[in-house]
Amino acid sequence: MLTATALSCVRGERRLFAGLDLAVGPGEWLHVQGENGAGKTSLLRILAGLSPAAEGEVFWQGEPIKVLAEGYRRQLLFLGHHGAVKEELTPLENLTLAAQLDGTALEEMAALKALARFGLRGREDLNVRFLSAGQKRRVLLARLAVRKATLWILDEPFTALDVKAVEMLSGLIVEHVTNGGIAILTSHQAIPLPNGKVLKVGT
Amino acid sequence: MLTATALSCVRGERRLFAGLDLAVGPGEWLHVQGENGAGKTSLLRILAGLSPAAEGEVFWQGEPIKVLAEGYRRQLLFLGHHGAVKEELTPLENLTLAAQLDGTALEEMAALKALARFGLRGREDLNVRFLSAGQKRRVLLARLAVRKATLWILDEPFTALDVKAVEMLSGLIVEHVTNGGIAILTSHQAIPLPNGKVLKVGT
Amino acid sequence: MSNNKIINWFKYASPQSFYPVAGRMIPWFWGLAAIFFVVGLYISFFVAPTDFQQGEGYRIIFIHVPAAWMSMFIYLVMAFWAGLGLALNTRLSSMMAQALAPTGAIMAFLSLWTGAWWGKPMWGAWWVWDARLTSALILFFLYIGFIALQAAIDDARRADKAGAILALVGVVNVPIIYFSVKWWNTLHQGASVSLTKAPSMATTMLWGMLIMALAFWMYSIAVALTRVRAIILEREAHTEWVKELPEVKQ
Amino acid sequence: MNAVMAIIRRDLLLAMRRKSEVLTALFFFIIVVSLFPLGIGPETALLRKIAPGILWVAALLATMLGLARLFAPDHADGTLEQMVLAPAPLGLLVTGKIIAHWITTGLPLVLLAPVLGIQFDLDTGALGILVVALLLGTPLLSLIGAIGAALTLGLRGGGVLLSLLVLPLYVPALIFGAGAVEAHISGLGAGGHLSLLAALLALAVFFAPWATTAALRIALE
Amino acid sequence: MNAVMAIIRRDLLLAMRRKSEVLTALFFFIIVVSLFPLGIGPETALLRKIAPGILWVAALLATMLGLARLFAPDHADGTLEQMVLAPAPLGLLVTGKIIAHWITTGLPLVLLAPVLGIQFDLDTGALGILVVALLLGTPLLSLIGAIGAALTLGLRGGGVLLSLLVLPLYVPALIFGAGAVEAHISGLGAGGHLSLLAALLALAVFFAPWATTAALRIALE
Amino acid sequence: MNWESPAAFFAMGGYGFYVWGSFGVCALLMIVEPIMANRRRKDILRSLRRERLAETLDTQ
Ligand code: HEM
Ligand SMILES: Nc1ncnc2c1ncn2[C@@H]1O[C@H](COP(=O)(O)OP(=O)(O)OP(=O)(O)O)[C@@H](O)[C@H]1O
Ligand SMILES: Nc1ncnc2c1ncn2[C@@H]1O[C@H](COP(=O)(O)OP(=O)(O)OP(=O)(O)O)[C@@H](O)[C@H]1O
Ligand SMILES: [Mg+2]
Ligand SMILES: [Mg+2]
Repeated sequence: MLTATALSCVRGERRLFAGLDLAVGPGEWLHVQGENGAGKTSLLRILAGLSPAAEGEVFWQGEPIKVLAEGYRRQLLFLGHHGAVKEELTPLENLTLAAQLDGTALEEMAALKALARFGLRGREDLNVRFLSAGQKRRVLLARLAVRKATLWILDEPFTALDVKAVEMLSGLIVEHVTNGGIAILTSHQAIPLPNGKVLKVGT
Repeated sequence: MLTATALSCVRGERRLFAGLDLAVGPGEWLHVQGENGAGKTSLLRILAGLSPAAEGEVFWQGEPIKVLAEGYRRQLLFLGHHGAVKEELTPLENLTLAAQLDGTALEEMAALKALARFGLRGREDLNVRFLSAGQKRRVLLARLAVRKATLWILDEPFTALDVKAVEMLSGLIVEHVTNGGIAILTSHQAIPLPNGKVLKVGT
Repeated sequence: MSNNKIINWFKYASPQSFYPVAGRMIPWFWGLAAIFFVVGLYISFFVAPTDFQQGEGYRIIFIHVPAAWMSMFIYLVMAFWAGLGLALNTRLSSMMAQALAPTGAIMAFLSLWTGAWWGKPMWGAWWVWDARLTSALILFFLYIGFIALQAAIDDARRADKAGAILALVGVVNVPIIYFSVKWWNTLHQGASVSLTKAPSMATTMLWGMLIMALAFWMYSIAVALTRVRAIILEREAHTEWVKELPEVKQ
Repeated sequence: MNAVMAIIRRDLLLAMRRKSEVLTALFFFIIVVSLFPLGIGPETALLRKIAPGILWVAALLATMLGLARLFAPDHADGTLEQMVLAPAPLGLLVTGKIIAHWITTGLPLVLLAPVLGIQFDLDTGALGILVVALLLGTPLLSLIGAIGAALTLGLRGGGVLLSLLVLPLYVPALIFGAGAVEAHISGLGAGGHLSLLAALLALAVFFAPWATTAALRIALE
Repeated sequence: MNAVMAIIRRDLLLAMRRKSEVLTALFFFIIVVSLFPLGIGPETALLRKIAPGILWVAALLATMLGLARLFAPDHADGTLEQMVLAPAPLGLLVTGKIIAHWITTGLPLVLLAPVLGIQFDLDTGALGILVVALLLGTPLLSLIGAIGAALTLGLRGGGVLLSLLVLPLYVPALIFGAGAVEAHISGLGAGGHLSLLAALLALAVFFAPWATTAALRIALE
Repeated sequence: MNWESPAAFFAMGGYGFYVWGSFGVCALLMIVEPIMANRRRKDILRSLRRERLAETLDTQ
């Protein structure tokens, strides 16, 4: 259960949003909507604990995330605009290293399966720098299939993906949510996901 | 009139496409489609003369673009994955400098108008680094409203844009094409543009 | 007739036909190298008399000078092949340049190493900042730069072209560097031994050096050909003719 | 501890993949050292006198050159964000990165320094002191440098700003490091200098990872 | 010609915006120069002797430090692609960038060098020669450096590789530059050195932009 | 013939350390380099063969 009360965010002299409340529980997903520059990315970063809110507080299972710290981070998977994908490494290495950073060991077989699921069969050993825009995003998303986390925070996960990949990702999210996970995401595209809560950011 | 005959493209040991022909004339626009990694970006870069084709040749008004060189580049506007937008400069400065590079002078009024048209009113003097993902793309696209070029080659111009911006951009493209321009673009999203030719890349 | 020759030339300029040709040439060059080494070493150690000034220590000259000559010569050849590859877009010549670089670097290193091991007993110092020594050192850096640049580029074609530009810039610069260093040095030079004033060499020594130089030369060709064969295979791994090679099919 | 090892292994893998990176820091060191005789002239006595200073300044510059890339690539591609969000404490991960940095840039310098020392005609004893001093000093440089790298992360013109911040902090390492060798050459013992260097290192080991972590958090906000 | 001016103006604007960049190249120069007395010790006679060499090596390193950022930012954000596609010939645009680089890094060094020279107790005549030599030499450094920057564009570990490629090519500039000052100090005329430096500059002006352009095209393919 | 005994040959008139130091390294490099070059070819050939094998497996 992720809740936030009276969040506000200020950038420069601009107040992006104020008095924003939200609550997302297990089995729910939240679609954060808003125009370009409304403050969606800023909100997600606050929710992930990456940047502080001007006012308000974020709670996980009723405790402020600042207090939980590591306890919160263990439950969280955040994927931002940037890939966290190393261009010099292969998709396989990227996935394995990301898992090590999360403190979990990832078997090669599992990693290969996750990559194959995202249509990267045959590209496992090619440096990421050679991949197309969409393939780079797919490497990043393969982490979703591999990492066990309750709360997914995804900033524009559908960018650069082709139709097939969009479907696959939606499937993954639905699966996650029906298994009691929580997902918070932004997207300007229409997304083929049922029963989402919607949160509008900005005026 | 842009034509290409028997283009093929090889990356690593992989043949992305071969024997690809195309012809787009004034008043037409071409939607290049294909899966992630099919070779759309590679094709557009070949058409723009940025990278050489493994085989085949690209012609503008019947002449090879290699021969035309500057004559071709004057007619061309290419916008790729990367913004060519400087984070340290403001949107206004970015637009003005881009115009200077194109060898045309741009009046401040015209630049401001173009930016306003793309919803950047009030952000003209804010460094681009502070803008949101979508706003950065808008700065880039404002060049479309400013630069006079017959041939537009746009790689994923709709990424990161919200609904309003997508409409506006489509409107701009329609206007360009009906005025006898040519547009070639890629997009994984459905785009609200009428009567496009479609080119499928990849198998 | 002359037309035929051009066709032949182009035929061998393709990696596919050069690969087996190189394979057949390699043993010959090894054979020549072996012969010259045996004769050269025999002269170096058993025929050439003891130097009345330097004692037996001077025998280092029989590898030092050939290594130094080869390091300079190989750079020229390498730049030539690289430039040809850039101008005519012939893949084989770029591969040849790439294959020569490590050998050239090793020769440069050997000239530095043997020079240092000669300098210690003769001058009492492993190293002095003499013009010739310094420019040999810079030549070594140029080789390393070339190799590092090509290693840093994944795309073989881009690596070839970038390497070619560097090699050509280097060729223009090598004489400039050489003369600048020489001038820098002679303006200040104090007491260190001057090589050019060494007593005129006995003819046996000259012969020994020349034959050893031939041996080094043959050796360089043999190694470079071996390496170019490996490079051809790496670059053409996906082509049909490589898949059809007997070595691969077996 | 596992996380530290994972980070070190990862950074070493990346360094190997970028092959050139390790070798070229080394070659930078060699080349800078060789430039001085070219600028100053070939007199052996003069060169021997300034050798410790030159070797240390070059080591310092070579370390500093790689610093800009200590966190920047991880910052640019979002890996640093993921490190902040990882379960393991950021301080540990940062320590791992610093250790990897030292292994790829500091250690090679230590190993190569004697060869360059020979070119300046230093005797065996002086070479030994030089190696010991560098062995104590280069980790210090990496540790201090990491603070600077974190502070300038993502700033415009960061690379140059970084050197501006870090070089003054390097001064004590330089003075004691070069001083140790000079003291040995001029017949005074190098012990005092070396133990001061060791004390600085101990201080930095405790202090620098903490400061770096704090700076990184600020850079990411 | 218009295009060249536009590029120069643009790069200067960017440099001003990143303020720190200009200043820090300068500060790097100052700091490196000041490190040597710390590493070598305070003997005036010794320092005066090595001053020209140290000033030149420091100028060379300061120039080199900024080189990595000559084309890299434009490459990363796609501006370079746009430059290739611009109507004006790429060679002209590249020349503009090199000129802007010199104005932001070389020129400040030239202006500051006499001040630092005074610290090393050089006399007025020597200072004059130093300035003239730097005035001829720093554009040469920018020109040669541009080739290296273009060759290493977008490569892994490019920054360090760049120095490996460029430093050996800088040797003649260093020798004649530092040599001019030394020749003056030791009573020989500096004329020969300076005219060689000028000849090298002339050569580079014709040759370097061409090689740089070729390298850039290759990097972008 | 310059040498009275093998020992004299190896001593090189007192310069043995230096003479053999340079000849030794020279010989070492000239043995290692061809081996490395050959190994490079062997490696690529091995991977080519493996690939071929995989292909035949795929088609079966
Ligand atoms: C690290 C130290 C040294 C290096 C890098 C070095 C480098 C070179 C180079 C590049 C050459 C070929 C130059 C040419 O043919 O124009 C050469 C030739 C030669 N070197 Fe050295 N050298 C070193 C030390 C020595 C020492 C210590 C001696 C003898 C005391 C020596 C004696 C010679 C002689 C006699 C030649 C042949 C000269 C000639 O053919 O004109 N070198 N060395
Ligand atoms: N220093 C500043 N001064 C004024 N406004 C600022 C400043 N920094 C950021 N902003 C504004 O804050 C907003 C940041 O928005 P954010 O990145 O969260 O948007 P977003 O909803 O994710 O948009 P997008 O859909 O384009 O990704 C932008 O509107 C930007 O213009
Ligand atoms: N060295 C290489 N070896 C093998 N494959 C390569 C190499 N370099 C690039 N590729 C492949 O070439 C393709 C490049 O595709 P390109 O970027 O043109 O795709 P795209 O159609 O634009 O895709 P997207 O929709 O994701 O943007 C990718 O499939 C990539 O994996
Ligand atoms: Mg956003
Ligand atoms: Mg694409």
